[in-house]
Amino acid sequence: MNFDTSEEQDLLQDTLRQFAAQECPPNRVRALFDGDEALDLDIWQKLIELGMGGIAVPDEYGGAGLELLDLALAAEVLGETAVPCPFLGHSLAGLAIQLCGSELQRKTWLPKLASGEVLGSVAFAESASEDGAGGWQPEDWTLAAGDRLTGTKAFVPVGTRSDLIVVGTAGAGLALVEVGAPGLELTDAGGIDRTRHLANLSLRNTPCEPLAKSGPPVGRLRDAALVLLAADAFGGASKCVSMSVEYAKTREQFGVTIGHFQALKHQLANMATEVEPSRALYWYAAHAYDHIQEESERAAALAKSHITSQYMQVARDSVEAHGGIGFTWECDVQIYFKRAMFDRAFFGAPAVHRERIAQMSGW
Amino acid sequence: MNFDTSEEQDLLQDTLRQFAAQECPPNRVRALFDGDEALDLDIWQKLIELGMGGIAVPDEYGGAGLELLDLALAAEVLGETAVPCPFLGHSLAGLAIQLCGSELQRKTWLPKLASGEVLGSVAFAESASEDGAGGWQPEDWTLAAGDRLTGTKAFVPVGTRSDLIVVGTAGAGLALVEVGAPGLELTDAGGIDRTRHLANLSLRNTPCEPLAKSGPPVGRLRDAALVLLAADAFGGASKCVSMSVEYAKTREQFGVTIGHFQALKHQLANMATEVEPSRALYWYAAHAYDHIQEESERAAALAKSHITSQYMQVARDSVEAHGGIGFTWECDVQIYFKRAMFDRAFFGAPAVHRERIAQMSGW
Amino acid sequence: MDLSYSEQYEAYRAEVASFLAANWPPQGAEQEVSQVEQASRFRAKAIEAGYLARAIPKRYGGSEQDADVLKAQIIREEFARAHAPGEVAGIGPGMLVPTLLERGEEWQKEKFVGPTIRGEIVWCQGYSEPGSGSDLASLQTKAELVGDEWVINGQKIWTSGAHRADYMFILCRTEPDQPKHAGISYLLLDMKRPGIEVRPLKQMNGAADFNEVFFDDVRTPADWIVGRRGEGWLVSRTTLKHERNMIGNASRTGMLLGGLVNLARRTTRNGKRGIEDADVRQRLVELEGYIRAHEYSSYRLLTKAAKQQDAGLIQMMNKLNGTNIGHRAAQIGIDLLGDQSLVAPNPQRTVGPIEGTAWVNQFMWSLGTSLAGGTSNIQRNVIGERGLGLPRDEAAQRSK
Amino acid sequence: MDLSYSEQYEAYRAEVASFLAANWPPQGAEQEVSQVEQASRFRAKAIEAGYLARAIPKRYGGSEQDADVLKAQIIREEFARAHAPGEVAGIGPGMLVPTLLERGEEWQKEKFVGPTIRGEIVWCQGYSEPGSGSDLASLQTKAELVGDEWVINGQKIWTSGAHRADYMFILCRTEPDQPKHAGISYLLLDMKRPGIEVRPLKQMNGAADFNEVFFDDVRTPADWIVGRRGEGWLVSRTTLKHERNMIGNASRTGMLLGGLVNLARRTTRNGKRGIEDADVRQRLVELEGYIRAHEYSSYRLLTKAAKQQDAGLIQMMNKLNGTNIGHRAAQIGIDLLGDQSLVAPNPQRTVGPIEGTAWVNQFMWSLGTSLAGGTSNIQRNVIGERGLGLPRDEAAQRSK
Repeated sequence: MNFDTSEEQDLLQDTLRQFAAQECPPNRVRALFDGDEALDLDIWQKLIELGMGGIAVPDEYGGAGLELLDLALAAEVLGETAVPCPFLGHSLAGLAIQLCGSELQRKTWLPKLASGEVLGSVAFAESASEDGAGGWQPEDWTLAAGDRLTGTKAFVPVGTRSDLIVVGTAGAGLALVEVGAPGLELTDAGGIDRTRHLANLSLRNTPCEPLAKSGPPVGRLRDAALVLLAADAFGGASKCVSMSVEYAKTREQFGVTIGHFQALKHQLANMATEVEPSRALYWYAAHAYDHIQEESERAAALAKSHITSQYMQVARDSVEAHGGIGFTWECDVQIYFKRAMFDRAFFGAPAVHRERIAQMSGW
Repeated sequence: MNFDTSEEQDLLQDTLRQFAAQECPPNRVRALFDGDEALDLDIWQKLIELGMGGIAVPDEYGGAGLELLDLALAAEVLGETAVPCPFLGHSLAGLAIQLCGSELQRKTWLPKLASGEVLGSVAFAESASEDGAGGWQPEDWTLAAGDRLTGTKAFVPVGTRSDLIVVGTAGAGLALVEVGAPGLELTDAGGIDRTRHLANLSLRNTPCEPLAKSGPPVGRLRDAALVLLAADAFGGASKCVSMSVEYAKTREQFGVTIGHFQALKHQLANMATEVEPSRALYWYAAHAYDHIQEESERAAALAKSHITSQYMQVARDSVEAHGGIGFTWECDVQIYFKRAMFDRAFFGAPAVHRERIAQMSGW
Repeated sequence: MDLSYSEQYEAYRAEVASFLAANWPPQGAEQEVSQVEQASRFRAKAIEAGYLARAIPKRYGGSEQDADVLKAQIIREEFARAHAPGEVAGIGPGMLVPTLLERGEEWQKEKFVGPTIRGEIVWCQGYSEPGSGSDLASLQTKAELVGDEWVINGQKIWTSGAHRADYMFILCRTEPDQPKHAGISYLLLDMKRPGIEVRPLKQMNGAADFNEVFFDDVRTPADWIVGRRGEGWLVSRTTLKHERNMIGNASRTGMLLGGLVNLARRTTRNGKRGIEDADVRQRLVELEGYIRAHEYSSYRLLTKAAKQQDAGLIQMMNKLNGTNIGHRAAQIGIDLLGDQSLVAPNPQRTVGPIEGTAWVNQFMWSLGTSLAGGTSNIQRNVIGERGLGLPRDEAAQRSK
Repeated sequence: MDLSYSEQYEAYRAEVASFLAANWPPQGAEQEVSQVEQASRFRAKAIEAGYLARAIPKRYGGSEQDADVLKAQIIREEFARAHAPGEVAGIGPGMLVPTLLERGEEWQKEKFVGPTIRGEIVWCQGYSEPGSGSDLASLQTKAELVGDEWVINGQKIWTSGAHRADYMFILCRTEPDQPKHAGISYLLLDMKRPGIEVRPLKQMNGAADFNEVFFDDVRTPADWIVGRRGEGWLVSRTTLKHERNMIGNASRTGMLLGGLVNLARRTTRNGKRGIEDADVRQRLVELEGYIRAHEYSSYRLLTKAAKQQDAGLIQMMNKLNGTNIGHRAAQIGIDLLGDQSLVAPNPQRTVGPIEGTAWVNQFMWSLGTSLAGGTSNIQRNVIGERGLGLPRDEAAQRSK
């Protein structure tokens, strides 16, 4: 019984934190947030050099052969540091091929994804639905499968700069499309979270390569996505707490730092108490994905719905804890606020997953 | 435009407050709460002398001929002072006869109710349902109407000491039964709120007198009940706030009164901010009942669901604001806590009325 | 209790309505001039008729009517119904004018009040500073009297509309040796003076409603001071009272509910329309309870004002209540929106009911209102201390 | 990360299981004795086998095993599975014994530890006073050394189990001239001494789990003191640490969810079973998020303890978290109960899942847990100051 990260895992997180501090500190994040580029190639290349392209890709395909937990631990730090990068879509593309690809497909693509030669992403939702459910679930995809695809997909992370996109198809299937293929068009849709640009994907009779397996493995892919979003949200929520605490220790009013004021102190204590226990919730979801498969689907949905809700609330609380400055574009809180909106809505809003859990529980 | 109480109404409330301070101060309330008697005749007789038996009974039948608003203002003070008395059931019995009785029935009973010669109550719910909806609504009554009644009713306020009980019957009808009639049996069921004992009523082929009108006027009776419960809840919730504030001004810890601690100060400010605006909500509901009939049903349900929810929460907050002592039987907070449980569940829990409002809104 | 108006007032309402029928919208030749000019000419007539600028003496351009909040309410209602231009909005008429009338010199009233209430000149407010938010009295922007001019140096922040304003009323430290509250003066300043730099302050929703304003040896005449030297803190209290009233307005909260219901009708949730979901229904009605309580409380406030009585607690809670309702509504909105919250909103606030991705904007704006005009924690201090009589905060007390 | 146990530990688990199979439940003649006697005999064997009283030296009646939280956890799990008597519960073994082992005199350990861990003597705790709750160090109950005895006068409150206890460990003011924290001593007291009056303190739910205890010239021997005169505050800190651990237990919160689901299956809401209502479903899953986060965090705590590392923040939050979950569950419970909440509950706490009107009781009990062992506001101070490093509270600081 050891419910804690290993030394190697701590090292992974420390390395990423150091990387962020040196290569992408807050002023760089702000500059990228304000810029129009969906991808900073320099940062991504350095992340690739750190092995972020293939943490969970098996060794035989050039990855580190680690587990979803390790991928999630990386996601936590990226959520905490808000480093703008295509980690989410790229990781999911790799997982998709690993879970559903034939041996040939794995051999073809996984080494290229791990090495960063190819930038991957995923395209599931078919249009901006208003309810936060539409199109995130394999059973909702309607794009006809086959060797050629025609239709549209929305919310493709860093889509305009990707090389390979895993598209969800009807009947819980997946297909690969390569950017540059005839009839494929990607347009930057911007989106609320400017550290993770979203694109619209349009396909007109575009040649594609269906992945070998469909059905349950695609459900696994969804679960992995939920865990990574939960981990990102935990990192971001923790950061919101620590930013607010730091601000309370430095900002002075009435001749003392505002952290002296008990009302604010208790608000900060409540925020911390809301967030910190969730570390174990996302750890457990990742661990269940890797080792306790019968609990995996439920644990992933619970972690995603719970932690992304908390992140949103804590981001709001952080704005208030920062006073007027918290409401400005210049304050880093707004970046986390919008990452929280992304984590919350991407792959389905909390209410959707809560209802799924109720159904899984047989209620 | 005058959304405020009149001088006469202020006098009514002041008189009742003075009465409570002199005749039924907190130590008397506690003694009655701990005792086994469902009714303190002395207190009730004095309330009758103050006119509490017939505030809303028309002058021609010996009452004061005032409006539901005036009755609600009295209910607020009784809620605030927690005076154990049969005001609620008695008032509703009077309203029932006024709304649904024939001229003869009014002439027969209203003067006796106004003068206190007869103590009235109401019997609607047919058994302890678990959902808080069962039997409070006229359309849910199943007891067959006719000249004789057979069946059981639950939750009859101060039932064991009442003389005349208005019973809800199938088809949204009402019937009077007199205590002492053959086949009628009342047993004290105690209940959570020992300032308002509840009884179970059992009828076996008991002669009764159906009231002349059924249907919509019975709906009016329900609306009046909801307003009176909301008013009682507002009075009780306000008292919870003021008790907690007073405690914070006197209780010392760490060498100062605990009201110095900003966290508690803000908790108390939040409690007050939760409660005080609701005064206008119950006023409006009472005023709508009296003068804006098209809004009356909705306003009554809104006031009841909103204010009784708040009362329950504020009573919980008051326990916490009083620290350990707040959790004891000796502390008055527990009396209000249990009155809040009564107001919340009696005539239907908040969720029931919120759903009714959603339906009335055409949602 | 009576929510209708007496016969006398209904007669007054008819009078207002017939004035409006005759004068708005403009007829014939009046339609040829610009909209701004139309509004300006209409307001002149409305002032003459005693319907606008009622609290302002005639000699300063007002209509000098007896205070009557019910008449004022009737005028607001009828003007709104006719879509006619009402009182000029903004902090000039809302905050500066009452302050000048109470504390200003005669020449100041003559020079500034008329043009301000007619909308000919626009004001901004120089209060908050980067280091002085909740603790406003610690402000550091200096003004020194050099010859016959004040020389201002320092920085203000959260200055709404500074880029459009003609003048600023500004709090400056003029008596550095005095205790902090006694060292402040209330000055007036022409925004065209050299040395003023206005930088827009972008908000989290992308809009820029506020500014930073920098002062580098900015000069204003010695007699452009309201009240005496060192009295600025007291003078500003007159004004703040008005600001709090402006922010705690119940009409916007009412619109939130309608917007949410529309949103819930259009969106789906777990396979049903949002409005059919029991969770959504319960939360909407719960919100409605808060909104109606707030709305009906404004009738109480109106009645108390008409009777010239202090409304007590409920007045102090007005802003916090509005803020809380905004938060609650925003939470429901974001829960209904789902995917649409991935899309960046149009940063402009809408005037009418909020629709579609404007909810994303509202989700952020609801935080702005909790910060403007005193944070919620400051409001709670006021309610706890002045409203409930709890002991004063030691830190805040010590610094006074 | 590995939620299973290593082979070595699984072997240990098998060992424990076979011990239990051989010794519990009692067989043959053992079944003839009383249940108390059965448990007592079983515990003696378990101590001898090294499964109970592991941290206690053999010379005081323990089994003196190396600290190993995983073995301890395995023992708890296996004993619970076999329904076998585990460690004697209560504040004697939980709080007094660790304190005595750390700070007690040799003769005190010899006299008290063995009988306490075997359940032969029962303790109560004399800490809180009517005027000293959160500010415990302001306590006023006096003890004066007269000859070879302490003479105790004063009053304690919230004394759980005082009517059943054989002994009390009590904090008394013995050095009235010292600053408040330095004037306190930690004494032991035989509850059969004359001058002690125990009055049950009835709770809002009708039960009486606590007492007031009055002391009128109550005597205890001079050497029944733990630590030196004036060191009582420090001595008591050892103990309080253990109390906080005891209260923040995750297992009870897990049972709340099952109870609520059962309740939601049996009750109806707006014409459907509660469990089918979207609002109820959302709230139950939301609660489950908090419960699982709390439960899995206890694995983190266990792991940190096994590694002898400080668990930091999560440890400090344990109690507040449990309290918050209790509140949240109680709200759902009362919303599901409806009419049944008009009925007075049975004031006794149930051990298993909560059913029916026991929810009314739980609705009140959930408040009790936020008050016992430090109120939630005190917990927030600790989290804010010790956990987040925010500045200390001035009032509390000044009084130290």
